[in-house]
Amino acid sequence: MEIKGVAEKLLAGYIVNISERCNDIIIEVDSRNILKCLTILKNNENIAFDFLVDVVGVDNSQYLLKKDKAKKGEEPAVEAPKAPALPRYEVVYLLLSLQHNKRLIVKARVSEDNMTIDTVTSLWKAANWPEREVYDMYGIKFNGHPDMRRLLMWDEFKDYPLRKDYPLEGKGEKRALIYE
Amino acid sequence: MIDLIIALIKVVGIWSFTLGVAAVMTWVERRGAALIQDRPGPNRAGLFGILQPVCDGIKLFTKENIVPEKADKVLFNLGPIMFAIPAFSAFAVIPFGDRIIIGGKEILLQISNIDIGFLYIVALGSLAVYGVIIGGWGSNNKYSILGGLRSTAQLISYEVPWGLALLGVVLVYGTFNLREIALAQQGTFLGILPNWGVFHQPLGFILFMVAAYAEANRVPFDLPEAESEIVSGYHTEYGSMKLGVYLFGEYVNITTLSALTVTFYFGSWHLPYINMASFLGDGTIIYGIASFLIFCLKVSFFLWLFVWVRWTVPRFRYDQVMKLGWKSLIPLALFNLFITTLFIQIKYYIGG
Amino acid sequence: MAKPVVEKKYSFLDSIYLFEILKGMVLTMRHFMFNFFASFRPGPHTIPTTWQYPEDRREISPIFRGEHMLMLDEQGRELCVGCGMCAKICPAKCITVEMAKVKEGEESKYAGKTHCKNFNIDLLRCIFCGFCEETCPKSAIELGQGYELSRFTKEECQLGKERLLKNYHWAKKNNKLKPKKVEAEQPKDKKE
Amino acid sequence: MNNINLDEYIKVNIGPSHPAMHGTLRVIAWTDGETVMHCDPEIGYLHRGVEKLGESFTYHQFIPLTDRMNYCSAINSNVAYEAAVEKLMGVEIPLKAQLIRTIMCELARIADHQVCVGILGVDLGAFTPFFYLIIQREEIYEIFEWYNGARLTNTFGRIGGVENDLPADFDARWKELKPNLFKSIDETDKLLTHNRIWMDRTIGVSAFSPEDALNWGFTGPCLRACGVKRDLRKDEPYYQYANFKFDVPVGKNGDVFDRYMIRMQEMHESIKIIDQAYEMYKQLPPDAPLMAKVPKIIKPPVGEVYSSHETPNGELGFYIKSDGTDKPYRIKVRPPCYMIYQAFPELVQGEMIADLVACLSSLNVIAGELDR
Repeated sequence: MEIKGVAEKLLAGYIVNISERCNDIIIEVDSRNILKCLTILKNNENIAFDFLVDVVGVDNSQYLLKKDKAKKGEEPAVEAPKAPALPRYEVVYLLLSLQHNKRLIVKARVSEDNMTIDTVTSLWKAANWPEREVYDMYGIKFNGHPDMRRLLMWDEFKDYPLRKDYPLEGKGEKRALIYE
Repeated sequence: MIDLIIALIKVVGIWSFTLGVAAVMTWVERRGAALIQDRPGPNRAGLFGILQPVCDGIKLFTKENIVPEKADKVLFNLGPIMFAIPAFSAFAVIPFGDRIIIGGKEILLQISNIDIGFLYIVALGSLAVYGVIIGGWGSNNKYSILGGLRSTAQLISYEVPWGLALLGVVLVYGTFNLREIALAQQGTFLGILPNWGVFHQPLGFILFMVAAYAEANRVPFDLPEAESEIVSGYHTEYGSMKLGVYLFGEYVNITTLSALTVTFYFGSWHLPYINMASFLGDGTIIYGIASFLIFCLKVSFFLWLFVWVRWTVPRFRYDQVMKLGWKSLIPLALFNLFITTLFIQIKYYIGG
Repeated sequence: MAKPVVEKKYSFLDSIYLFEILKGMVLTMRHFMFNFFASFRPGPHTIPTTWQYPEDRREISPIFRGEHMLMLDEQGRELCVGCGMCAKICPAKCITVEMAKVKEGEESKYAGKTHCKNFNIDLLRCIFCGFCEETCPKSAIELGQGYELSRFTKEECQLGKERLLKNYHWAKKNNKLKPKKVEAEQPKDKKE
Repeated sequence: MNNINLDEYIKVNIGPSHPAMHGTLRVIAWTDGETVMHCDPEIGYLHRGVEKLGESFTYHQFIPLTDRMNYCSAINSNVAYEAAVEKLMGVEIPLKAQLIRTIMCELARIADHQVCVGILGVDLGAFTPFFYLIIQREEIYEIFEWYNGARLTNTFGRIGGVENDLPADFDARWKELKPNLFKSIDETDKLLTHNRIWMDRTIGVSAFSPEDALNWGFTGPCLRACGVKRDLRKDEPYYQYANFKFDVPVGKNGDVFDRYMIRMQEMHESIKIIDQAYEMYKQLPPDAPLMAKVPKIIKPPVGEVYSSHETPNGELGFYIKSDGTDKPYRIKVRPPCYMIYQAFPELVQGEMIADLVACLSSLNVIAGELDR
């Protein structure tokens, strides 16, 4: 596919991994280079991914671990949680080129040690709230974001609810009402 | 002494009449709105829901009377009173019928026939704004104060075209006395039309109506209580009967304005082309009642018009109201006044 | 970020306010007249779009997803075998089922070899998605036509087995069982 | 926004319970008299953790949750989600199911636009058109009810197809509904469109340039109002949309009036689509399959997918990451009004409080979809 080839050429040296599935091209780049890569993708005339659809955060700590568990299910041995080989978090940028009517998924992995990544609000204002949401839900900080506050959860909330180790029922947090 | 008793009867009668009309109007408004919008509206209390206002009244009376903690208590309580009094008082000078002569004693169907009736009405109209601004200020609420400010600006702005439009009528009939204005509207004008103010002053009538809607805070000028913007405007914090007084005052206001419209522009108690006094007999009781009924009929049409317009049009924006008032209505009203004086002068030179 | 400035161009008729407002008033008056005369009609359902609720009720769909019921077969035996499939699929986790074996001498009461000892639906949690009905291998649970779900206490919102069976009897009496099931699986019902 | 001192202005808190707020939205506005100098929308009052819940639900169990996102047009959300899972599994649903989905989606789109236009009228003080529109929406809901038994939260469709055939009386109902729909739209048009008060209130209010709109991630009617012709039904046609003839209405200024006009015209287009889809549906044999062959317990292959549909508000996308089990590893919803609402401070800056309300209604921000 043309987009795949062009993108591969443009991002030569940055790409960690490239794959295709269900007509979606998924490019993985290093989190340090994300702003550069997206700038190239946006400004290049041949592909011009000028529309940011969404920014998604993913916690990969249990990805594909469950299968092992199921196999071991019968044995009651206490399994130590396997440390995933890849960095734990993933920030996924869903891009769209209005000119060429093509979509692209760009991924960057963020490790637990350094939970920061560059913001893309300078490229698309649309990244404002989605990035705040990723921060809210996973605790990944975006360098240079104009307004890095919690979005959906309240400001005094301590945890990051979409992490896999956060229980579904919550930890019993209650919102303290503070009157002005 | 007899004069005093008669005056008292008239005051009480008109007082209860306006209250009754206002109460029925709350029902008419809800039911009319419902029928316009393809739904039945309140239809459970009494026949066709006519007892709904009674239920509403009971509800409002039995609710807890809450004064917000940080409100200015004096002003908060004063607001509704200040709003209701001018609304009721304005009715004092409006003639609601011709006269009855009993035993040689002439009873005018009007509470007080004062010569400066016009000025009295205009003055009281300006007073109504205090109830709104005091209520809005006293509530200590941002929505209330916004509503109060909007209302003040609007009422003061529309006072001017309202008064100027009425001035045209005054010029035509040459008197400030409302009864004389009403009497002067008998007969025909230019041979074919009834001698009503609306045919002398068509532009003035339109200006007056628009300004009257603004004076009464009705759609399309209901910004002071625009529900979707500032909750309820100046009466956001009010509850129980204080809210009732505000709501009631609005309908009394509407009644007064409709009565004024009829008096100034629609020939008061006169029927077109028919001189009732001549075949029912001037001063008989039946004539008095008939004139009163005709007056009521005309007023009820204008009351319905208030409802009808309300459920048809959207609401203006604050700055657009101001623009319409100052840039369109006032110049037009002045123009109307100018044309009127011109015609009167021409008529004066030709005729006399 | 400067906002684009929009020029307003109005035709003369639009710009004088009154013409369009009068047109609108004619339209609302038409509606008013129609409904005004309609409201004098006898009976509670006068204005066509409004139902005067307690007196006249609208016809609801035969496959409406309302209050649940536990089904019986044509011999009056309980169909539920207590397998717990419904409890498993329920997205709101509102169903609790307790399975028990059918005791000797009670075979005439139950259709299967097992039955549900307890069956509880928490109406406060239920979202009426209809998945339980769809997944049940015996078609033993159905969402019926009851839509008046307000209760005075929390306890009343727990639909026990008795209540669910009562719902079934009510629906059968009023002929409100779902039509497609009756045709597809229980053709004998037609004779009744 | 940074160089103005907010302390100089009145701070007005609008919402979360305010007559003009659609659901639990909150806007804190700093106003200079009536003019909004800056505002800060605060969201999250209806945050129910749909994405977290989805990770513990099976793929089928997630469908009822999508009902509760955009409750004005639940069917569109259902279908968008199902399509995403089908794309992940590589399943092509049968033609009949496609057509039923199309018909139901377009009906839901009409219902959504009716609510949006009606509420816009109510917020600007014109109550009556709301009722004319909402009465016809009831008839649409009746069709839904006869289809699968629920009116608002439909839980429409299953992964791999739809659960029921169209009800037998659909033909009669649609024939009765169509002229009424036209009539109600026409009456709204008569009451509002050329009314000078309405035009003054809407034309030029919160106008937005197409560049800004794209930069902020606008989609749907709000983007088309700015003059960008983008409709996923045309540009990335799914189901049978490529075979239907319909126009994509485009505005010019991106103001409230254009958004209103686009929604009015889209209702007409939707009626056209339903007619064509129903013609196509009638030519199919009555026993044509409704479901593709999918296993009872859905376990999509490992991988991730992003799929989006054109819902009444814009592009509703689902990013699903599967780890091969019966539960999704991660579901991310891309609600259309989320992207639109974040531009709200820019949209209303310098307008009046009354315009803030008008702008909010015209964006059709729905709290359930916004907060998820």
